[in-house]
Amino acid sequence: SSSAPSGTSTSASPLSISAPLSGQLGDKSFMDSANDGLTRAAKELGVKVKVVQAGADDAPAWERNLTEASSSGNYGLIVTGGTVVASTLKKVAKQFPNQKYLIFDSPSVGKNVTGISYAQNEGAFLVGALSALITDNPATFPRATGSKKIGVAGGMDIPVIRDFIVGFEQGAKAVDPNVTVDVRFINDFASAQKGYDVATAQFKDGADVVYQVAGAAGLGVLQAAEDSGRYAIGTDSDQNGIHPDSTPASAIKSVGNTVYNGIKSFQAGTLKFGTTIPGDIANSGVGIAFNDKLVPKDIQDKVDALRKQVVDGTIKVKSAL
Amino acid sequence: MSALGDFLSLALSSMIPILVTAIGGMFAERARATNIALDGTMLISALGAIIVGAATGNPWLGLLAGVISGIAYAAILAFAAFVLRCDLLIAGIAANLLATGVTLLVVQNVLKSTGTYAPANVPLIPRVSLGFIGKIPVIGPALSDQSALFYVVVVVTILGALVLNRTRFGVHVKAVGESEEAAEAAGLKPILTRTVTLLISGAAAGIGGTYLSLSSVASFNSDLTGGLGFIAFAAVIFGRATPLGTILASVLFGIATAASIQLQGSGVIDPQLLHSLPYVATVLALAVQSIRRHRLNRFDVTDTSFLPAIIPRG
Amino acid sequence: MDQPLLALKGIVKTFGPMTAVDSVDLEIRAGRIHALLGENGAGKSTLMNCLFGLLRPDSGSIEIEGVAVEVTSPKKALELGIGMVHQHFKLVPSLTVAQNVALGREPHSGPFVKTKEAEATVERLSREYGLDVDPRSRVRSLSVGAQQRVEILRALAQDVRILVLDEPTAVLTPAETERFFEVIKGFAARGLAVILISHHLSEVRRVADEVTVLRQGRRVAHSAIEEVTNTQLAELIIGRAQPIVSEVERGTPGETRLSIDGLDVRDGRGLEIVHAVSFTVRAGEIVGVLGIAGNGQTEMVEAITGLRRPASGSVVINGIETAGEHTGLVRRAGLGHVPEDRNGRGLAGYWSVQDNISIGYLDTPEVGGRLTSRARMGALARRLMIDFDVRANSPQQQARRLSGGNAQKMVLARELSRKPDVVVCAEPTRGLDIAATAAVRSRLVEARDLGAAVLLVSSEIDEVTQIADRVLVISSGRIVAEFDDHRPTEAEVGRAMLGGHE
Amino acid sequence: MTEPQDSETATAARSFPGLVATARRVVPLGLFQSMVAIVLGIVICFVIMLFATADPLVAFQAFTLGTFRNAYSIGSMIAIASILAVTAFASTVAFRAGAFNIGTEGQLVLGGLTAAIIAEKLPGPGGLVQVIALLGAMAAGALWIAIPTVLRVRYRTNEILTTLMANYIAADLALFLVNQYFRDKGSGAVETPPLDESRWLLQILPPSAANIGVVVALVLAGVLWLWFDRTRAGKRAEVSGLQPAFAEYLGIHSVSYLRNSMLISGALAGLGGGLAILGISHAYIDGFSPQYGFLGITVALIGRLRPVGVLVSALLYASLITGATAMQAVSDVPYSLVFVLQGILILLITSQRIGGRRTA
Ligand SMILES: Nc1ncnc2c1ncn2[C@@H]1O[C@H](COP(=O)(O)OP(=O)(O)OP(=O)(O)O)[C@@H](O)[C@H]1O
Ligand SMILES: Nc1ncnc2c1ncn2[C@@H]1O[C@H](COP(=O)(O)OP(=O)(O)OP(=O)(O)O)[C@@H](O)[C@H]1O
Ligand SMILES: [Mg+2]
Ligand SMILES: [Mg+2]
Repeated sequence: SSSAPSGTSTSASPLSISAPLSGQLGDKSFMDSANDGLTRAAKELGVKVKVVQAGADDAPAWERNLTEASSSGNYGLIVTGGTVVASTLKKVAKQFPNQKYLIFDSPSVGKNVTGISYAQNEGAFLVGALSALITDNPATFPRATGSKKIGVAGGMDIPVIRDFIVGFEQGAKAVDPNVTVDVRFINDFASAQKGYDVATAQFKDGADVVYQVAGAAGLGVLQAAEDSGRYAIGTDSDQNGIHPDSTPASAIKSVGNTVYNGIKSFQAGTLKFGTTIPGDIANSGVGIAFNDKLVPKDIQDKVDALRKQVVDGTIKVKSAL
Repeated sequence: MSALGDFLSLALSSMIPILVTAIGGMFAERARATNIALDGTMLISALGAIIVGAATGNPWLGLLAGVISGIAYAAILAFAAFVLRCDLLIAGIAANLLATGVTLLVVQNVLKSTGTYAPANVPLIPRVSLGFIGKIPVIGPALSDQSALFYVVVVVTILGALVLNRTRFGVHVKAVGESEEAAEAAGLKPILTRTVTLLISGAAAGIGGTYLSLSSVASFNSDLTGGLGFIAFAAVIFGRATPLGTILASVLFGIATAASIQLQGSGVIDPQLLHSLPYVATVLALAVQSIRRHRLNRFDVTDTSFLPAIIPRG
Repeated sequence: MDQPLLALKGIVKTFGPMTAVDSVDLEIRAGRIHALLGENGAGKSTLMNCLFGLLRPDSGSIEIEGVAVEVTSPKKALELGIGMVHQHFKLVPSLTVAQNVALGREPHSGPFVKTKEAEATVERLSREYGLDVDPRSRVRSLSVGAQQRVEILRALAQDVRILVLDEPTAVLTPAETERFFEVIKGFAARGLAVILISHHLSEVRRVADEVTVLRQGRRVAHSAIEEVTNTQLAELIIGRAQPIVSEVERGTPGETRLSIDGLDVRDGRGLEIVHAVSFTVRAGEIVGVLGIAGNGQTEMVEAITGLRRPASGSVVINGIETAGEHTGLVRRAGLGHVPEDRNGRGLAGYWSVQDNISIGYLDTPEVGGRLTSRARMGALARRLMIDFDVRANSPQQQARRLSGGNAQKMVLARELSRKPDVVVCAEPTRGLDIAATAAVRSRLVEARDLGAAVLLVSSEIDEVTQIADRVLVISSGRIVAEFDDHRPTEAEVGRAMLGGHE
Repeated sequence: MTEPQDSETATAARSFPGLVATARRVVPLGLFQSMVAIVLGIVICFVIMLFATADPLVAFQAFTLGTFRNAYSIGSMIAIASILAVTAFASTVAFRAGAFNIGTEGQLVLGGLTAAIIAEKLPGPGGLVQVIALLGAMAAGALWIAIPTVLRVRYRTNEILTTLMANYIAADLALFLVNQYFRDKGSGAVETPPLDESRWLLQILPPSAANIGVVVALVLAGVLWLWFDRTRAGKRAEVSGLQPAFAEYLGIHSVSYLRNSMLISGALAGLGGGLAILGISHAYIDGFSPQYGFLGITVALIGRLRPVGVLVSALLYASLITGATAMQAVSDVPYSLVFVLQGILILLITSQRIGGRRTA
């Protein structure tokens, strides 16, 4: 095959980055968020970035694109991401030991790979706690009925989504052990209509709050809360503005920032390969964004108290992974 | 009792896009112009609907655009089949691929939106609250607050049944599908009839597509249909391309989908397996149906043939 | 002489390299019945399809009352007052009689069909012309004769001036034929021009006023019917002196090869359609089963040949009980079968002649063995094509491109050349011309003389009375008469066939 | 236009409803016609690129020739082509027997899963385990089509529908099984643990994915050619699919050919899954199949259900896929254009009008 590239970027020519992704942009989640980070890096750090998309269900294409970029030898750093691509990258990275890689949403998978992982369960823990507070305080939250029932609408029953759910349930129970969590799956990350139907069913069954972890299908969940007169919680990025009356908060995964920071430290020569950068509550890799209009200060404080307990290790959030 | 009503409400709303698309597909199937590009057509018209709906601020214009883009897309299929003379099935497969590509291209390069196009503040097709009818047990919760498209679909369905069984066009469709030669000898133009049925299926899929992108949530991406078009196609075949059969098949799908959502709440069965419920139900119902028919015909051991395009023999 | 109502001038129609119709002229007058004769493949149907707009002629013109017209489609033909009853019915099985008759011209208010009105039209016409059908029944459930009547009604329903009847009597019973001729004489009397295609000279003589003969796509004769004799016509049709049909000797029967005992058969709907039929066929004899179509013959043959499981009774071939067994076993027991449904069962239209012949030989050393050889299959096909006078361009020609007679000879070649002990053939000459019919019949006699037991199931009286050694008459699924000691006359069997109907 | 013999067939169908086979007949295209179609298709692609990108020449060159620019892409192309050929053979076997098995995707997914599990769990020498895993994949594929087969053969249940539904069920079932029992606990994705290298099919052009699966495809093509064109049983199977009523009349047990062909079809689809797992993705990964099964249907039809035709169309289709990869790497042509181009090419290549005779 082709000659192995040199991994060292000389400061003479600008750094070139290739980003073969394991899906298409537009999931309004980590792909889009990562893309923001990459774009910002291109703008602010003067690097050249080439994003290559692929089908979200086309594993062989991820491998082709990764190998294509690696074997070209034109790129100082290759950025990819999504848990699903980790095993593929592991294979490829071994073949090109001199190429450097940055993978987000996964631990490092090789000596020449830096991983960035997110503790999505911790973010979910916080919104779980908030949800329990909402259903317990119908006086403060006029759309709640006090049914002590909350729900999660997951995209598919896959490990990452389970990780969200575990954290969410733990957070809710931490506030009130009597709250029940109604977990349902849309079996689809794309169809907002299906998300709407599933969430509507949950609301009709009494849920006061539904937390969406369903990509684009989650837009349907948010809309269902608006139409059913209840609450929904957004995911990954701040979705509070879409339906400001029914979305009290979003769980945040700041993929863009961490990717940007990763590139920045690579440029500075400080990025450590073979290691994983954790993104958790402690370093704001994950977090919660409140809709101040809906969530009064005292409730926010209660959630924040829990956050501190997670940070200082008093509470250990369970993980499904 | 309200639980039952809620369940029916869910079943109805799951059924809407399937039923209307299937009713259109029924015409094409009946004329032996099998349209397996229903899924792609839904996708194209979902996009057409949301673009126009967002641009004009009028969801009904969106619906119109959805229907028109469905028709236009079906016209492409008809062109491929009857002018380029591609095999209709292959052309259908190609049309489905093309739909994915075209919608992605439009969303990314024209609408400058990454993947999912979800414009803010788009007025949606209204929901109809039924006033006092909503108070009637079971029926009330089932019917009230359905999308206005539900009533459109009901009308389209009745119209479809009427057209197929009562009008000249319906007779012509059946004649063309069953015996092209007989139709030709009677002065009909089979290709024209088939083209029209394809366009009808496009228009109906247009309503189905609009339901997906403009009735509950204004959002679009190229995986939006989640294979609903294929389910509609299945409903056509399952219903043996008759109006009643197609309606029943769509109802079955609606109920099974609703059940797969509602039973998740009980948490006894794995959600993944529950998701298969509509498909398993179809296979079971189909098996029961053919075993019963087999019983009736059990004296006839000679019939080993089958008809790919479904012509009802009853 | 007055102007002809319809004139075809120099019509040419080619299919690829072959010229099916070669500059044919034809003049048709109002009030007359014009017979169009010719062997299978002479181009009769092709010419008529050109007239009816189903085919576009390569050259030539069509004039109606002296005005040149373009018949671009059947619709156009109908508008011009040309109606056609096709050799192969063109009906939609799942629609009702009224829907079929009105197809394309339904009475309507707005988009809706006025079903009542359509049915009334059919009722009126069927009374007027004595064509008895129920407008509400579905065509699928009708007998062939009734389907024929529907075809005619359809042509009549639209004030046609020119009516083309392509072999309309091929599937009719003698009584139906009789009535049918009354009807078309009535048409002529009302001033319609009728074109009648038929292979039965006696019929033609009875109704036609003038005849045109086609041979290999060319017009070879045209005259008033009185001016030609049947012998002359036959010579014109086949292009040479007609072979004298010598009286077929009766065979000398040997041991029993096929014996049927108490056979009951149900049809597709589960109704018993053959009741307690018993008979035997011995080596070296032809047993004819004669009956009007639709009296259970089809199901009986299917039961004997393994295509249908009998409800009860036994079928013994060469001493092996085969009732209810698969066709494979029945064939291995020694059966050769010439099926009634030639194109559906007897051959694969999309296969070559070679494949159609050699598929019957796969288990013989001649082409068989697990691996087949094209060369040996080709050699076999060529040999049998010569032996059985199958005329095709080459062994590679698609079977569906063969004329009816040649297709049937191909089936015979496959079935008889293996010298089966028992031959079952059903309606072996349906739709065949004079020459082909004679050839098929002599093949059957030859097979008998070589020692085969032949069961001939037919609805043609002359066929059975000519070559069968014993005749059984079947009616409503029962054997109602048996002639063992002599060949019955047409009158004798005619009475028996009708007798069963009482 | 009317064809006299056809109408007789139709008459027969009328008097004996359902007796006449209406198996899908695919008309063979001439070589010239195919060439014209491909050239025309490529020209149209270029025209589209003119509008879609700033550097159409670069993109166009990469799309059409990119596959052949280095050993790696050629290898990828071969790897994809061999899977496509195998799944297309699966479709071919079924279609020729008159069974419209459109469930190859589901059979492939379960075949792949089975192969992954066997290869992971079974101890023993690599080569032997690979063979067992592939056999297991075939068994799984055959098993997954067994119910549609029984229903079709015994009760004449429409197999188009049952196999279509079986696809969805298979996807759910695979997800369920992997999640519950076989998941790689160290990964957040739905995937089984990566296979040991001894389980990988021998690679013939490393680092590309090309592997000895291509030999399997070639051998299969040979076997199928022999079977269709040179064996007695193949002849019988053909007539059973083309015209069952004729087959039954000839004493051929058409139903048993139908049954066997469906099972073989399922097994081949399963084999395709096994090859994809052991040869390309080296673990069961959710999404290991970019619709190989469905693409196989298209490839089979484009290849006109002939073994050699299928091989050629598999190569063609695979080079469309790898060409698209190359195109994305060098230009800013949007990913979505690939689908558009594929769709248009399929339409043109299968058109019987383009390059053919004008008349019907
Ligand atoms: N569509 C077609 N393509 C090719 N050849 C055809 C076609 N239609 C008819 N032929 C051929 O043209 C010739 C004339 O056929 P035609 O059906 O007109 O004969 P015919 O006189 O009606 O015979 P029959 O008495 O059997 O009805 C035959 O050799 C037939 O095989
Ligand atoms: N492709 C196939 N599809 C279905 N069934 C097949 C196929 N190939 C073979 N068979 C079955 O295997 C049997 C054995 O095939 P083989 O070629 O040995 O037939 P044969 O020995 O000629 O048959 P017979 O014993 O009936 O003459 C066939 O009868 C058939 O039932
Ligand atoms: Mg004729
Ligand atoms: Mg054998």
